[in-house]
Amino acid sequence: MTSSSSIPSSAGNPGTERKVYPLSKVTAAVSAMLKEQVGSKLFWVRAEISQCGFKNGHAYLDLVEEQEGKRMAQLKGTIWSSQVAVIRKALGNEFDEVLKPGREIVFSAHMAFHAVWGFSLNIQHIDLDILLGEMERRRKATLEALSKEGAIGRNGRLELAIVPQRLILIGSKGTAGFTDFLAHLKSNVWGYGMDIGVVDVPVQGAQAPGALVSALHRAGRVALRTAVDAVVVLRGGGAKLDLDVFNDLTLCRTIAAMDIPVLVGVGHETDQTLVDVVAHTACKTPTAVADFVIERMSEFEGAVGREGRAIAAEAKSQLSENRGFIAQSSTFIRERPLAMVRGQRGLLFTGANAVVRRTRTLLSEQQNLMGRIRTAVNAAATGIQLTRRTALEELQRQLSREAQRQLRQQEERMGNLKGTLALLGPEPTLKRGFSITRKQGQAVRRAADLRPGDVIVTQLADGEVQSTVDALQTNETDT
Amino acid sequence: MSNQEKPAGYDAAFTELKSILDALQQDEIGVDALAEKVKRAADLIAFCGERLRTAEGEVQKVLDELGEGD
Amino acid sequence: MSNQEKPAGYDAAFTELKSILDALQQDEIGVDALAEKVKRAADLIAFCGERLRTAEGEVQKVLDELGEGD
Amino acid sequence: MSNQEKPAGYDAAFTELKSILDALQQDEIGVDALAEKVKRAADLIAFCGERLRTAEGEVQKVLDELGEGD
Amino acid sequence: MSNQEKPAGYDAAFTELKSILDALQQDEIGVDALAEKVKRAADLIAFCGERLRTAEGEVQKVLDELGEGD
Amino acid sequence: MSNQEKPAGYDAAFTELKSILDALQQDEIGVDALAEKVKRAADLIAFCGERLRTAEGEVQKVLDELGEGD
Amino acid sequence: MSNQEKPAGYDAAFTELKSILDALQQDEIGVDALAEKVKRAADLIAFCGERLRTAEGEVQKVLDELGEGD
Repeated sequence: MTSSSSIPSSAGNPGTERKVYPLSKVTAAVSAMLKEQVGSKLFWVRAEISQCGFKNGHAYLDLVEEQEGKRMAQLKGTIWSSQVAVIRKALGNEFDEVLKPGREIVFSAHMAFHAVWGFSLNIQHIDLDILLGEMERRRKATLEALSKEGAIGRNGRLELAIVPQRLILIGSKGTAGFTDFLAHLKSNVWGYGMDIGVVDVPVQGAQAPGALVSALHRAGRVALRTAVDAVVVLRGGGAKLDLDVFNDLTLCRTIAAMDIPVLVGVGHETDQTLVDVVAHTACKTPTAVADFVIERMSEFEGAVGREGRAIAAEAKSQLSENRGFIAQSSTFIRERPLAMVRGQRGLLFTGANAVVRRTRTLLSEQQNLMGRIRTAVNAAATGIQLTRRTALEELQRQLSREAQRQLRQQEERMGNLKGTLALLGPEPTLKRGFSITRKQGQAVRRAADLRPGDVIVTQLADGEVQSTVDALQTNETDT
Repeated sequence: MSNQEKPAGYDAAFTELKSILDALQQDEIGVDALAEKVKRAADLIAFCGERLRTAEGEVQKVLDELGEGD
Repeated sequence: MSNQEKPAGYDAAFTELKSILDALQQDEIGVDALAEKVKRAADLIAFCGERLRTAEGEVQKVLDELGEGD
Repeated sequence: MSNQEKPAGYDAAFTELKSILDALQQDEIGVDALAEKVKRAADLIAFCGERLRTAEGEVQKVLDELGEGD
Repeated sequence: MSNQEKPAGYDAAFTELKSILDALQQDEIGVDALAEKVKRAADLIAFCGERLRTAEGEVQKVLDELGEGD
Repeated sequence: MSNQEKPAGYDAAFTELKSILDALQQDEIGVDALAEKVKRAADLIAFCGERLRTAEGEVQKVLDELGEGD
Repeated sequence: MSNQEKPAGYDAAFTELKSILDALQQDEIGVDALAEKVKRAADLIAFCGERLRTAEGEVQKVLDELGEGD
C-alpha cells in the first residue's frame, strides 16, 4: 500500500518538467500496473468492516484498520452477488452477524481497480475459523494472565448491594439486549423503580473494548460522586466473533479492578467470555441480568415483609396479651368495687344489726333487772310490812296475854295469901278446941298472970264464955 | 308504916300483906296482936282484890278497845 | 323516856312497846302500873298500826304508780 | 348520797336502787323510812326505765336507718 | 376519739362503729354510756350508709363513663 | 406518683393500674378512697386502651405496608 | 440508633427491622416501646417499599454532569 501513497508525493515534487496526462491514462497505468504486479492473485486480509451495504445482491463494504482509535488504512470491499451466496452458505446463521459494521473479518480477496470506482478488494471467502481460533488462543492467554494477576474473583468478592437499584448500564443503545434489559426492568410486576445511568458504547468492533473500558472508568468516577450499586455490562445476542470484545485483557482487568460489582449479560449460548469470569455476576442474557436484579430486590422485599409480619405477629401477640389484661382489668373494675361496696353494706348492716341486737339484749336485761328489782322492792316492802304487822299483832297478843296473866297471877297470889291468912288466924285453932283466954281484953299467956277471981273471957270458936278464975296452978317447966 | 292507914297502892298493900303473913308465919305476933294483924291483912286483901278488879277492868277495856281497832 | 309523849315514830314506838312487853314478861310491872302500861302499850300498838297502815298505803300507792309505768 | 337528788345517771341510779333493795331485803329499813325508801326506789326505777326507753329510741333510730338504707 | 365529731371518713367511722360494737359485746358499756354510744352508732351508721351510697353512685358514674368509652 | 397526672405512658399506666387492682384485690382501699381509685383505674384503663389502639394501629400500618390489609 | 432518623439505606433498614424483631421476641419492651418500635418498623417498611419503587435519576444526572470527556 505504500506505493499508492507515492503518487501524490511525486506529483507535488517542484522543479520537474511538467507533463500532463489525462486522468484515464493514469487510471489505465494504475490498472496495468496492478494487473502486472498482482494479477488475480488471492490475498488473505484482516480488516474491520466500517460500512456495509447491499445493492442488487452485491455487498459493498468499507474496510478499515484502526489502532488505538487511529485509522491506519481504509479500502472499499465488494462481494459480488454470486460470491455473497457462496459466503452465505459457508457462514450460515453467522452471515448477518459477520457482515456488519464494526466486525473484524479475515477474508480472501482479489485486488481490483476500476477507472471510475477506484481501488477495491473483491472478497471471495470469509474465514471465521481463523478469527475464532485466534480468539480462543487469545482468550486462553488472557485468562492465564488474569489468573496470574489475581483478577479472577476479585470483583466477585465485592458485596453486591442487597438491593441493586442504582445501576450504571454500559451497552449499546438501541440494541435488542439493551432494550430488553430496560424493558424487563421497567415492566417488573413489583413496580420497582430503578435508578439507571446509561453509558452508550459500541459493544462490538475494534473500538468496543476501549470504549467499554472508558465507560467503566466513567462508571467508577460516577461512583465516587453518588452511590452506585452495580455496573451492568450488556450485549445482546450476536455472533461468536463479537464475543471476543469481552475477552479483552484490558477490559477484563478494568472490570476486575472495579470497586463496584459488575454484572454482565453478554448474550451467548455456550462458552463463557472472560468478562463473565471476572465479573461479579454473569448472566446469560441481559434479560437474565434484569431478572437477577429484580429477583434480588424482590427477595429483599420478601425478607422485609417476613420481618414485618414477624414483628406484626409478635406485636399483635403482646398487644393481645395486654388487651386481655386491660379487658380483665375493666371487668374487675366493673365488678370488684361495687362488690366491695355491697360487702361493706353487708358488714355495715351486720354491724348495725349487731349493735341493735346487743343493745336490745342489754336493754332487755336491764329492763328485766328493773322488773326483778321492782318485784323485789315490792316483795321486800310488802314483806317488811307483813313482818311488822305480824310482829305488832304478836306484841298485841302478848300484851293481852301478859296483862291477863299478871292479873290472874296476882289474883291467885291474893287467893293464896287469903288462904294462908285464914290458916294463920285464931279461928282454925279455936275450931280444934283451943281457946283464947283474955283478962281485961288482954290474952292470958301465963297462968301466973291470973288471980283467982279474975274475970276472964274465954273465946271459943263459936263464941265467948265469961268466967271467973277459981284456982290457979302453974307449970314450973314453962318458965 | 302505919298499919291502919289506907295503903298507897296494890303493890304497897301486897308488900304489907306479905310482911304480915311472914310475921304471922314466924309466930312473932302474939294473940293479942294477931287479930289486929289478921284484920289488917284481911283489909289489905280486900284492898288488893279491889285494886285487881279495877286493874282488870281497865286492862280489859284497853284491850277490848285495841281489839276493836284491829 | 316519857311514856306519855307521842312516840317519835314507829320504830321508837315499837321499841318502847317491846320494852313494855319485856317488862311485863319479866313481871317488872306492878299491878298499880299495869293498867297504865297496858294503856301505853295499846296506844303504841295503835300508833304503830296506824303508821303501818299509812306506810302500806304510801308504798301501795308508789307501787301502783310504778306498776302503771310499765 | 342525797336520796332526793336526781341521780347522776342510770348506773348511779342502779347502784342506789340495789343498795335500797339490799337494805330492804336485809330488813335494815324501819317502817318510818320504808315509804320514803320505796318511793325513792320507785323514782329510781322510773328514772332507769326512762333512760332505757331513751336508749331504745336510739336503737330504733339505727333500725330506721337500716330500713332506709336497704 | 371525740365521739361527737363528724368522722373523718367511712373507714374511720366504720372502725369507730366496730369499737363500739366490741365494747357492747364485751359488756364494757353502762346504760348511761349505752344511749350515747348507740346514738353515736346510729350517727355512724347513717354516715357510713350515706358514704356507701355516695361511693356507689360515684363508682357507678365512673363505670358508666368507662362503659361508654369502650 | 401523683394519681391525677396523665400517666407517662402505657407501661407507667399499666403499673399504676396493676397496683390499684392489687390493692383492690387485697382490700387495701377503703370506701373513702374507692371512687377516686376507681376513677383513676378507669382513666388508666381508658388510657391504656387508647394506647393499645394506637399500637394496634401501628401494627395495622405495618400490615398495610406489607399489602396485607386485613 | 436514632429511631427517628431516616435509615441510611436498605441494609440499615433491614438490620434495624431485625433488631426490632429481636427486641420484641426478647419480650424486653413494654407497650410504649412496642408501639414506637412497631411504628418505626412501619416507617422502615414504608421506607423500603417506597424506595424500592422510586427511580431517582440520580445516577444519570451525575453521569451527565461528569460528561463524556472525563
